Amino acid sequence: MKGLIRKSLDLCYGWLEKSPLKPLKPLLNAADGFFFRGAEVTEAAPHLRDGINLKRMFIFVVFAAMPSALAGIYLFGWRALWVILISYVVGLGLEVVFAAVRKEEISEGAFVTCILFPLTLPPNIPLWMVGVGIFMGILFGKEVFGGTGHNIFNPALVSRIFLYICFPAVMTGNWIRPMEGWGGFIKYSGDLLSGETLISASLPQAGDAVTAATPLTDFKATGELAPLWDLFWGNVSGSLGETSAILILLGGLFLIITRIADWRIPLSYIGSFVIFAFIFHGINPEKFAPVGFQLLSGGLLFGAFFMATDPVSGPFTKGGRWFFGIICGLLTVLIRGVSGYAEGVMFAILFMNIFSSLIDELVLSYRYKEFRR
Amino acid sequence: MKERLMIAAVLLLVSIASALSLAAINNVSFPVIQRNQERQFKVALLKALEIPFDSEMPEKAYNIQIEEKSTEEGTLYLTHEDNQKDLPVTGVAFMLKGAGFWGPLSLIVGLDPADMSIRGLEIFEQEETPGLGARIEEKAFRDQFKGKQIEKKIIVQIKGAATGPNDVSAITGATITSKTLEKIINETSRPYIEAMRSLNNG
Amino acid sequence: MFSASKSMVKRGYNFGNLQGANFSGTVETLPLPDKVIIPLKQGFSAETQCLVKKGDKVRRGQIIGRDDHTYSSPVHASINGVVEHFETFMEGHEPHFGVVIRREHGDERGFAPIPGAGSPDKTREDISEILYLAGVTALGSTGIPSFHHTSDIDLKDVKALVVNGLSAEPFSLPRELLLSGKIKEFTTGLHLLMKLFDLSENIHVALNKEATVVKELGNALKKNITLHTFENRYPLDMDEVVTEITTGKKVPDGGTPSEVGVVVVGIEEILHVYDAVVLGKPLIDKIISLGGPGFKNNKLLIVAVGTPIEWAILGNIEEGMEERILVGGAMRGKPVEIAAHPVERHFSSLTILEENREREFLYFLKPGFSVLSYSREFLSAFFKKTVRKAQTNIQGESRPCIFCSYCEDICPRRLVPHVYSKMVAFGLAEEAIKYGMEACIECGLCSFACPSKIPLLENIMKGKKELEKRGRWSHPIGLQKLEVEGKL
Amino acid sequence: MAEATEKGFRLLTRGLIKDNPTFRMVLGICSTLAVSNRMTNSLAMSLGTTFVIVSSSLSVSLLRNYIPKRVRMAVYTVIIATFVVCVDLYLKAFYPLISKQIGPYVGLIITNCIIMGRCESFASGNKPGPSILDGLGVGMGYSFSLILISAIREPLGFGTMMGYQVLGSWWTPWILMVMPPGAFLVLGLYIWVLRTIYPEKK
Repeated sequence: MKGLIRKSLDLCYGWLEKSPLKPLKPLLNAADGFFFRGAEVTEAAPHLRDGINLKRMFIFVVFAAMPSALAGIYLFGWRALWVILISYVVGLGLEVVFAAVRKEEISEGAFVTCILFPLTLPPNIPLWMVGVGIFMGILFGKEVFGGTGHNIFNPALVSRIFLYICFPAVMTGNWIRPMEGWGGFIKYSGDLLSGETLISASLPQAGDAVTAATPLTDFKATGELAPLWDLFWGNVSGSLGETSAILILLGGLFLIITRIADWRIPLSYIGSFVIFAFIFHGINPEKFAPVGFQLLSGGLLFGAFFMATDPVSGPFTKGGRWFFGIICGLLTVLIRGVSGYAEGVMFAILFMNIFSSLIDELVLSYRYKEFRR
Repeated sequence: MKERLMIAAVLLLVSIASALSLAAINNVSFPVIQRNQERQFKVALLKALEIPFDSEMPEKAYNIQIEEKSTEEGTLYLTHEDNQKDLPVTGVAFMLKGAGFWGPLSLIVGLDPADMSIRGLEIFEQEETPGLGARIEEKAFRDQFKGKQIEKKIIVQIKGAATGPNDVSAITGATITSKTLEKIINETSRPYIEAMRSLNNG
Repeated sequence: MFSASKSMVKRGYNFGNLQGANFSGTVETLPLPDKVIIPLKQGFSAETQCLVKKGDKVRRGQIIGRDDHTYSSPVHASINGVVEHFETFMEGHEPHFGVVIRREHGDERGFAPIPGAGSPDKTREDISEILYLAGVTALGSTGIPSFHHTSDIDLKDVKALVVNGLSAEPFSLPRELLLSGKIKEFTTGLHLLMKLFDLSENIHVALNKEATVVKELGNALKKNITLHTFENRYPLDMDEVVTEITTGKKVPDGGTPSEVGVVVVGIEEILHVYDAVVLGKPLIDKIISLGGPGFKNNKLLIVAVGTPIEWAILGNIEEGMEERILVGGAMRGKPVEIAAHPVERHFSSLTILEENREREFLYFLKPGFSVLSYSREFLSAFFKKTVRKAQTNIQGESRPCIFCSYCEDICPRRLVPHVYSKMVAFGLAEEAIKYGMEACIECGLCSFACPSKIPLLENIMKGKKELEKRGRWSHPIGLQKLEVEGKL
Repeated sequence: MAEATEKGFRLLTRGLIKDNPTFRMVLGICSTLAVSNRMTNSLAMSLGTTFVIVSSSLSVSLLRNYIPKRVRMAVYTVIIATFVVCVDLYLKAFYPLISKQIGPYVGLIITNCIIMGRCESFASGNKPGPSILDGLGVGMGYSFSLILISAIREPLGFGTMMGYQVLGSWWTPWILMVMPPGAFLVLGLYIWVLRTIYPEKK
């Protein structure tokens, strides 16, 4: 197996050198780098290096998101698989193009973006929209800033907010109820919606899917609360990967144990969210739902564990991370309660992304004040 | 000193020239602009009351068919049977104003005085998000209001289908604009309805 | 100055059970080589005047280089033989002058004793003179002060003495092993030094927590000596750090402990003090450790000073590998360019790593039982007992920084290496001073932990050099400082 | 003569791409972002702005020897404002629908840096002829960029072109393209492409 891949790669290298397809070399390099670790050795002290590398870090985030992705497929039909697949094809394709143009190596960051983004989408989103979203998100969220490591915003959330603003009817107005029995592993839910639908009453219904509002939209419109047990297991309508609290927690814990995500951000985010939700619910229970319901519904857990912990777009100092999480929690409570939007996680995180370098600068200027003479 | 005088003189001359030319242009264009604005309002009003008119000259239909009636609460626009002012009123229209998502939102509501149901709804002025909130201008949405009872609360349903007798389906994704519209209709139409009552009684 | 002494004990990194780090307590003696190269400048010492001519017969222990007028300590011949010729060799960019001596007789271990030595009951002046003549004063990072010019600190300025018994750097000399069976010698040597420094308090001994001799030593030490034990975390064994965690005194940024009146000596140096004063033996034999995966057996070795490195490691190297020979441990060791380079008297360990250029298949999916890693993404993090592989492969690909802040977490000084690295890359080294770059002690953990494989330490050092060039910051230490002050 | 023609031609065309005020100098962005979501609005805005640039360039050029240096900015502003108000009134009188959509931004032509920039850097030191050509060139450049941007934004945002449906009913409008942030994205892409083709001289 190993030898076969090595041989075929070497063959391709030799063949590519002569062929007019030479610009595709980054792709081959990426494949080579995927299968085989680099041969570089340390050049100066320290002579030993940590075993960790970005490839492993990023692939572990994908592993952590796997339970949620599988839950999405189970709950909302295996059409979800298409959504994820399209996201990967378009996102990685764009990454390859930029790597070829910039003559850089392909960075593995897109692997993470391309799995997190589809998990934040409504299950019955038109497939072409997934492609448009990930394209715009990676282009404007990452590549225009210079690629992985230079982006200001979380590219997965940029993709989502692009769709959210462009196609609000699709992104907020139509959801399907989770499936029963064997669920989505054997069932496929059709496209619920074509671009034309103007008024929600006229939504055509297709396949086995039944329309339903998300628990948060429900609360906003009618004040009804979904049962906590359903929210915990994920038996509610919502985005592909956000409904099952238990599986998100599982993935999140995995990220924290492996030290990929800093535990401070989820803890401060969820902690401050719980505290503020409790306070505001006490003040105005009509607008602010009870804490337990709010905690388990919507994208809070997914955002706190997978989106806010993105190291590139968040602050890197410890104090900054605490602050980041706390303000994110407060903003989420406020946006959910006071604004016209039912959900506020995405806005809160993107909003705080803007300030993360400022927060870091403040923390560092305090920490190193002895050096500022 | 001389330089300063020069500056003052040039500034004065330029300003005068500018002011004079603007005044001249304004003189010419002012009546046209005013007529445009009035025509816009009159067209909306005629549409709300479902009165047919010649789109080239809406003033004609307006002058014949509409009676403006100032009351303490505001101006009511009435139409009468056979366009005779002594005959019973067949339609009433009035303008409602409120704050929309981005800017002011005003609309004209036409009523059938017999059962107080809505005859027509016209959006006169709005600055909502194009393609989203601005779709309240679309006919399919406005037509939903026809026949609804203005005295009862009109509910713009955000979630799911409109089922109740006085329910209207919201525009998907434009929750805020839809709810604002509902609020404006339900909250600001009260005085006009009172005025209509007193009109009928009197 | 930047205070972080408390957090420093908790930070850093424990390298755990490294492959090829299992030293046995026994000490072997290397046969004397056919010829030795004795550099006239070894350890903390300026170049000494050569006292021998070509063809001179020299005795083991005879002083062949001495200069009482500069900051230096005498240099001795380490074998009985004839001065064959003189040789200039490069160490870094500096030319060094060495005396080549050819051995004439067999493996003769006898030596010319230091005059006046032979018993522990000596006056301060006597101790100073004996240590100077024995060349022991050239040991330690800034030398051991005496009544001669031997250190950048004056004898009267010494306020504290720290004995560094830690060895957390991979493959560095396992100091606690030196103590087994030598407690008495150690305490005697320590008291000699205390007498020399005229200290009766502020004496600290630092030792690894797990060391077997902790209890024994604790019983042997008098009350005025404080024994500290620490976990085996790199870089606690660096002189600057050990000073801060034992005495609580802040070493100036980029400076040495001597600047705050602290002398730091290793356990091996105390033993040399004992050898010199009680046995009268000059510094001609040195205990060094041979460690790393490149050696068949890791061991402690007594080597005559001046023995070529190739002689010292001969017969102990694993065959058939591309090796990297380092003087010092695996983190801060200096690569040896010429194998004929002599073992100098301040060397304490030789490390051989394998140049690992293997392209492992699907490396990023391996469970990783034997991977050395700061993060917990490998199973080795959960199995403390497994043996970790020491590799020179960077085990990944160079990528842009993703602000994971591993370098910040692991930094013993709570600095932000990735920020400095970026600033230096943008030519803003001045700006990096405002974020504490000068407090860096160059332990190299940031480069070690970086998942993007950025050479952070290299970049920081580049930045410091740039700043020095521009005259914005300089903190010369040791001999360099003396040179700047015009004393050398 | 040929030389003069050539020079005039250069003046006229350099604003199109090489010195395009929007793409190259990133001037006059406010109105560009605001009105370029429909082609008709873009055209109206382009014509209005070009008219103001040309006529204020001409006026400034004519008056260049009489305007005192110290108050030149004030005088330019008065001149520009006069023409802007003319355009505004004209649109209000004869194109009320367009005026309603781009109304506030017509007034903001006054603050468009392109115009002030041309007056200051070119017209104040050149004869009326070249000044007109220069103003026309820059105005064309501005119009060109506006049209290019709206050529993307209108189909994507509304599915229409000049108000006519060009994309079928299957098309889902991209609301972001209707809103000013969409113009940012499109403008950024154009600048990117242009700077890649014509790299900046150093």
